[in-house]
Amino acid sequence: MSGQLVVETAPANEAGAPRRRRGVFSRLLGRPLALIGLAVILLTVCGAVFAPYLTPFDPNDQMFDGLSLEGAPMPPGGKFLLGTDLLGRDLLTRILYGARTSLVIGIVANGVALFIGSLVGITAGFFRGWIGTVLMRFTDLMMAFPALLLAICLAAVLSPSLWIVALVIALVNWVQTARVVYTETSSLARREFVEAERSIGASTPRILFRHILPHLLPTIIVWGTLGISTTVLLEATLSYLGVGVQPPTASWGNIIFENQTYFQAAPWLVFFPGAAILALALAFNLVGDAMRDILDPTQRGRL
Amino acid sequence: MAAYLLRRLVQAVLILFGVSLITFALLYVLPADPVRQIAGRAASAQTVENIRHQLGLDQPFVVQYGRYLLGLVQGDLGRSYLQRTDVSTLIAARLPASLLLMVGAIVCELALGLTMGLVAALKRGTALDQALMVGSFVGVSAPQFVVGLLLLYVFAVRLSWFPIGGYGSFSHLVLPSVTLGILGAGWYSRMMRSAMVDVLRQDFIRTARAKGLKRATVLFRHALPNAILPVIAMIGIDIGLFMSGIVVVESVFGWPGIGQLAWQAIQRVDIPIIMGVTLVSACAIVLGNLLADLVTPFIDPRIKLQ
Amino acid sequence: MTRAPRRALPARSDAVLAVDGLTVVVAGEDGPRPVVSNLSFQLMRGETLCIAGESGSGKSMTALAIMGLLPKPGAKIAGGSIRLGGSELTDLSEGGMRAVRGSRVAMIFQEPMTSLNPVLTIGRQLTEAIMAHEPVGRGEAKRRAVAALDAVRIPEAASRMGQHPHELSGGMRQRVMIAMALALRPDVLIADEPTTALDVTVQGEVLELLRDLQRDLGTAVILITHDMGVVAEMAARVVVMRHGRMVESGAAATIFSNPREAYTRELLAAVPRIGEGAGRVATRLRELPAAGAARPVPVVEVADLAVRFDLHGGLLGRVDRRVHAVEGVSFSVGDRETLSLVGESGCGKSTTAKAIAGLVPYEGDILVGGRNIAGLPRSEAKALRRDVQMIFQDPYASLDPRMSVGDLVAEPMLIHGVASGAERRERVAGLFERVGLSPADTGKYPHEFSGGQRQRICIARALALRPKLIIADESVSALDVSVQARVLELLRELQAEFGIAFLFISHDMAVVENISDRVAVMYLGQIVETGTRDQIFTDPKHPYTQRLIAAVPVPDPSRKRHAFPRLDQDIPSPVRRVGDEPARLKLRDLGGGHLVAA
Amino acid sequence: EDKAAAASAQAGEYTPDPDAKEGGAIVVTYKDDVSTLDPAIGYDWQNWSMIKSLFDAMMDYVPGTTELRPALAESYDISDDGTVFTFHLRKGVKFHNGREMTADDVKYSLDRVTNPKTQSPGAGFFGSIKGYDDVASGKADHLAGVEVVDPSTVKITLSRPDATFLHVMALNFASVVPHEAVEKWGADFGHHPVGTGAFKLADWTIGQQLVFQKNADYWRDGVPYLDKITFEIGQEPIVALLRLQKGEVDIPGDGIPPAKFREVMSDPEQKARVVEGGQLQTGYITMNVTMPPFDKKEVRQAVNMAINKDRIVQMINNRAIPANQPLPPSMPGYDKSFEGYQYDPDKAKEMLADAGFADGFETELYVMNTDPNPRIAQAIQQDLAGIGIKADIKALAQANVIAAGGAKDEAPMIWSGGMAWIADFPDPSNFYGPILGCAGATPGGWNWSWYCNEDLDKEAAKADSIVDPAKKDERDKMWSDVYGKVMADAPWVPVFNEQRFTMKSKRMGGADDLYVDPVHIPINYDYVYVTDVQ
Ligand SMILES: Nc1ncnc2c1ncn2[C@@H]1O[C@H](COP(=O)(O)OP(=O)(O)OP(=O)(O)O)[C@@H](O)[C@H]1O
Ligand SMILES: Nc1ncnc2c1ncn2[C@@H]1O[C@H](COP(=O)(O)OP(=O)(O)OP(=O)(O)O)[C@@H](O)[C@H]1O
Ligand SMILES: [Mg+2]
Ligand SMILES: [Mg+2]
Repeated sequence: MSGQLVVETAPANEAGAPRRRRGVFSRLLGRPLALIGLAVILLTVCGAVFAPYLTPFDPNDQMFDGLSLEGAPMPPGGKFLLGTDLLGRDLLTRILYGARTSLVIGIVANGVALFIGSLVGITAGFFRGWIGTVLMRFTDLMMAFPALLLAICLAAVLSPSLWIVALVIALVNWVQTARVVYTETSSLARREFVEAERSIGASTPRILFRHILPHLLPTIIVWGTLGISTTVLLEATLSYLGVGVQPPTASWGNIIFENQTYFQAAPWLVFFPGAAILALALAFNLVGDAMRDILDPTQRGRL
Repeated sequence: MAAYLLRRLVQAVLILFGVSLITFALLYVLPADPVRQIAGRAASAQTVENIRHQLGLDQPFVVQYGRYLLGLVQGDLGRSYLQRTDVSTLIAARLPASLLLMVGAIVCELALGLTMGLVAALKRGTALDQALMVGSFVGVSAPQFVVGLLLLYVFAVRLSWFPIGGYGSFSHLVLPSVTLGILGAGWYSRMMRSAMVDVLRQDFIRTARAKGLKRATVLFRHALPNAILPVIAMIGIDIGLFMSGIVVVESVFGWPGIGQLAWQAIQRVDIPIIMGVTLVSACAIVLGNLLADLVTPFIDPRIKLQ
Repeated sequence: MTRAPRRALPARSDAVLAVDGLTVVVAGEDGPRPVVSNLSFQLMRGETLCIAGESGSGKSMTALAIMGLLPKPGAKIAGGSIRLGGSELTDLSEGGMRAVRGSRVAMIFQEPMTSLNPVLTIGRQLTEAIMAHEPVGRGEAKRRAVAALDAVRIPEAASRMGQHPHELSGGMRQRVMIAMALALRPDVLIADEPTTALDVTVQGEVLELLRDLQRDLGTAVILITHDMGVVAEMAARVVVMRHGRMVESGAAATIFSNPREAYTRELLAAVPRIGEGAGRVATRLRELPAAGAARPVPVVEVADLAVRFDLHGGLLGRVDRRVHAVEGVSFSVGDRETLSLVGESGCGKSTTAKAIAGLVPYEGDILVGGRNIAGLPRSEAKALRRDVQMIFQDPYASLDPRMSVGDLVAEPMLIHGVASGAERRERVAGLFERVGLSPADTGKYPHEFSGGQRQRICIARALALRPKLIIADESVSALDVSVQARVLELLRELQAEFGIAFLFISHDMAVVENISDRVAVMYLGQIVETGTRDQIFTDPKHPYTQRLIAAVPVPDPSRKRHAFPRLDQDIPSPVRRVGDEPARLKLRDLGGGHLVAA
Repeated sequence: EDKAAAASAQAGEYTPDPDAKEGGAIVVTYKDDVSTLDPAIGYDWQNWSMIKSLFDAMMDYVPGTTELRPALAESYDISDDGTVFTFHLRKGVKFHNGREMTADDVKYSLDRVTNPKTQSPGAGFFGSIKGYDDVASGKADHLAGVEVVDPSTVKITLSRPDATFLHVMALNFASVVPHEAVEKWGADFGHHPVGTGAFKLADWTIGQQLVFQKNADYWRDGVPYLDKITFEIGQEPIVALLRLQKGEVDIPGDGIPPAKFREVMSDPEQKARVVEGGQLQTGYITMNVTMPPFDKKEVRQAVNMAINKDRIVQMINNRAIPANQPLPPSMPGYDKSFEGYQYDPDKAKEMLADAGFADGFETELYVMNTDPNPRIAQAIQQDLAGIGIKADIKALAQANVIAAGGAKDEAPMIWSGGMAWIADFPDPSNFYGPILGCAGATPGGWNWSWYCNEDLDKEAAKADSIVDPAKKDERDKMWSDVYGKVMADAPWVPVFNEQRFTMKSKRMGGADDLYVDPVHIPINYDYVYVTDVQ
């Protein structure tokens, strides 16, 4: 998309050129907060990818010295940097490996939900008529389901595995986004510049993707970042009910859920994975906020 | 108005029909046999078949669903397999508590979320704004079970300000509402902030200030009603998300609502209860949305129902 | 309260408001940038001071500085003093300012449509202003609010108190704003372009009203405007601003008759005047060859065009009412011709334009280059429509704010596959130059331009496909005179150069008079009078046309109009029940193409 | 007729606590709802002992023990061939509605519980009564084997000798109910129970609480001590414990939550209020003997040797003792000398190799999804991995695991925790029939290892036909043999026997046995008392 843009308009003079040539990414790098966010995301991804090289332990290894003689988990410090869990497994290792699951859920599943929601919302909002009606009635129907119950039923029917869980979460979570995007699209579709685009003969896909979508980005970003924690925790709930990711596969959510009753006896078991979820969500929010500002030309040069 | 209501009600009925059909179908293909649980572990195969037949569970899907619908239109939600009671009785006994909790939670999350959002919008760009943003994410990311227990431990056990769980008086309602509210507050504060930032930029706010109105008047009488619209739409959406929270929070606080009922029913595949709870929540969601839509014209007279 | 003495001494010429060396800075990309520099003026009791100047010259900033309402955190007062009566406003705290605002200095804002809170009733917004400053009860406040509405001649004031802003017309909203400002009888009233966004007829009424009120209450008024006609009509003294500085100040009569500074003269020269516009000669000249040639095929021919919008209601949401936005309009625009469509807000001008541009479904026939669009397959219709381009009413709203202007101008070519890559870029650059913008600006975004520049971007975009007809919908009404003059000049040049025909839509009769070859006057979806420009302006036959022409303020203080004739009733509504079709007007031919409704 | 039987049962009568005080009220909490108090239907953890306090059957147990004693029957006779039981009813026993209980009520109750329309999960226990099959199949309304001899005598004829029948007559399902109340409330009898028990239901707010009131007319003298018991429902165990610590609760019905166990046990003051006792429970892993590779005995034995039971016990905070046979230690017939399979992963590996699985194999381990079961499953998984078996865990809701176990080729391995066999009555036979016998190895059955050994079935039947109490030891020995042979085939890995830890408030009085009563769980409400009444 941006490649085309640059070709089209790269002017031969200097005044306009530097503005365009600086890509979104390099502009992101110019913002300290966004930089922190990017770093956290990068760190998480690296942690997930390189987990085997980062930790000497196996995530599922229930070590003998990981439990006290009375069967209590080890607190953080010493050999086990973040302590051990109730089975004597190294918590840090599990959080690193758990990032793999949680990234799939928080980013892929959440992303798919966001995508479906946006697509449905945009389509319904832009095309009134029967397509819009059918889509919105379907959204209303989906919205009428208590999300958790629907997820449980779906997951139970489809028999649990990581990708099924991701799919179920995506299937359940798109609805709210669709609703919000719908409202916004229908008001955008009535803006005069859309009419102006039509008058010069712009095709519908062009209007949708080049003109309407960019305006929806702030909303989509807000819902997307808030969705990260929500989906990660929903996965945990499903796991807890036995319709999620199966043990011993770690995910940040199920580490919390497995251990939440122990939060007084072993607070680290809840605190660290919780902090990981929070950090990831915040990081995406920081990047998202920055992206929104960067992508919104009207925000430039303002105080 | 009457026409609008009528149309919306017809729509609602259709939606509920859809919900019942989908849920029923999902539960039908669920790999668990409720009859086994009823019959108990000492039952012979014959007894099991006997019970299956009595419950009509040996019939094809269409017949089963048809019978369920027939009961439904007569207000009969069926009988719980395991509790051996009418589902409507069970739900009726627990629904008031859940509704109360829902109201409490909505009040809480609005109070908390709107305040946070308001302050963040007013202090936009400052450290306080950033802190509130982090706070809202903490609210969204914190597992409710832990939050609930923490609140319980601090405010009920240690400080004895509130009873340790239970149901009955206003003081019982506070902690569970707050626990549920903290999550919602995270969402609402984000929405409120952006809506408020938008509204505060509007010309009519400047007009209000030019009249020499008090800051509070400008904020609450002029800005808030304009900013609150997206929030109200959100409440409609929110009710659907409540069920998830209610399950956990009700169990932590021993709140006798339908969340606990649903949880137990899911564990034991008590299909009539799952159906009943789903339908009742669907009703609540549909009504909530309708209510939100009905309220908006009062807040923003430009919006006409059609 | 010292109201009585204040009114008793209108003649004393002591300054009620004194601005001295005021400097306002805003945050720019490279540090603070002054937008008002070292501005000084005095406002005497009961007088009207006009601040005039082009867009962006700092007029509004000055007003906001006086009100203590400069946008935070973007702008602040960097120096100077503002003295109101005995008190220094720049020293006051927010609380102190609050007491001053509304009760001693009131302001009417530039945007009447958005300055009222949409969710509160008129009554509420009025009474709270009164109750905020005076210790009166709700009943008393209500009584005074009704009185204020009566004073601004809102009919049935008492019952309007319960209405919301969207239930009022633009003119009425502006009057409510004035009522709100005057309810507390402030010493100073600042009116920031109170009429720019309004129809000529409504503008006339509002100005009339301000004058009356000033006479009755003795309020000193600062009137901010870029319309020299308004200045001439209202001002006792004038301050001319440019780039944040005062260029010239003095009595209105002196400024108009004997401007000292070059800029002031320029400003005055740019003002279109009925019967003596600069463009008049140019259009005349071009008319001659056209008249001599054989009658060519019109670029666009519209026959019996009707556009109706269905309104749903009733039990089943059936269509029960219709907006008869356009009801049987016929006209044609010939090669290189400019046809102006004039009429009050809501009479169907834009809708007609949209029908021609293919944006709304219509009945009747639209022929482009002699071919009827209605019967054609999609692709051919699209190709034909390339010949018709539109410049929208609001240049800002019609440009996607998230696309760079270079992309916006290149877009039509991209869509229609005209020119590719490098050539397209060259053509964009060429278009930018053609409309008087720097090709260096292609990377900027719409909000980074002034109103006039944005309008030019829209024109460049419309030109990109080299159309045969450009529909210009109120393309200059929102611009200040100097920019307006430049844009009009540009349109004329383009017409001469590319041979484009224009369908020019406007409510500003002076502008229309300057640019058109022929004029059609619309009222309630129908044409009531049409003819050549001279026929319409020198010999208007329909009373509505006459009224429109009379409403135009004349930029000459010596020819101040008095008592603009007010309409005794509101304009009838184009909304009708299904089946209740409006009667079609019959046009009578007066000869020479001059048609008028009976 | 053998009067000795009656006499011996009388011998174990309970001696009341001399310190017991009458009056007072206690609060008991539960997490899950009480579904029904209909004795023919109730089969949950929560309602089991509630029903015991509301209703009585012919027999019950000496408080705190597994020793049978007559209840509504004052005495009974057993025919020599062990097929005819004659119960002589106690006179003057009144239902809560004031009517006197008669032999007709006994017959009515037995007919009712076996009638398929009642949908009783306990109907199968009465399978040995003559005419049961006809009733179960709907051919008859009445059990032919139950006769009312006179208003205070009931004669029950069995179709085969059944040594456990007196235990069956002590089950909740055998409780005597008044027909008029059942007819009055119909399907809602479970919410309006009327029995002869020590307490009567005073109030039931669905989903919130039940209140039991002392039955002043109770036929047993001196008990109950308490005036009132309030059951508060829907309380998270952790919260219940917090409330107990604050003195708001007397008994947390769900016990000490695992998360709090160490905290409680490390505080001497709290620990003093914890009562530990055995439980008639075994946690085991089933291996589906019809699914390869578990159709090979060697593989199953290897698995038995691979599991580190000590570590699993350690992981659940030593709240259990490692097991080596199906029967729990406090069950008659438990073989103390049995050694079972010792933990020996190396040997296990070897055996696996011998069976042709040198590289191990992949399989699935089903488990119920509530803590600590998934954790235990993970520990098992790790042990299996130690000998090369890669087991995927399927943690599912209880109903789904039960369904999977009941399907012949679905679940290769199941960890029984959470759904495990807790004995219905303290008799060794109770661990065999449905869960190890051929009868349970049917689709939908509870024999999840699908182990069916006809010879053992015969031996079991033989043991159960020994009804003479004098031959009890012989019978127990026979059962020990049966279980020994089962373990030789190794369809199960017995992992541990859970210990019960009940906690009580400071003011609760009564012998410790009452708090770990093997049949009244969590406590025997009829005999406990509070010390702080005047
Ligand atoms: N919030 C702001 N932040 C920064 N600069 C601003 C802001 N508002 C206005 N300006 C700049 O201040 C200058 C003066 O603006 P002002 O609104 O006073 O113009 P004006 O004379 O009222 O013009 P118009 O006739 O278009 O209303 C302009 O250059 C404008 O770009
Ligand atoms: N989409 C629509 N649905 C219903 N009514 C409409 C619609 N668009 C325009 N109208 C109505 O049609 C009438 C003509 O509107 P139009 O925009 O053509 O007026 P106009 O002459 O351009 O006025 P202005 O000078 O204010 O631009 C108005 O009464 C307007 O309210
Ligand atoms: Mg201005
Ligand atoms: Mg218009």
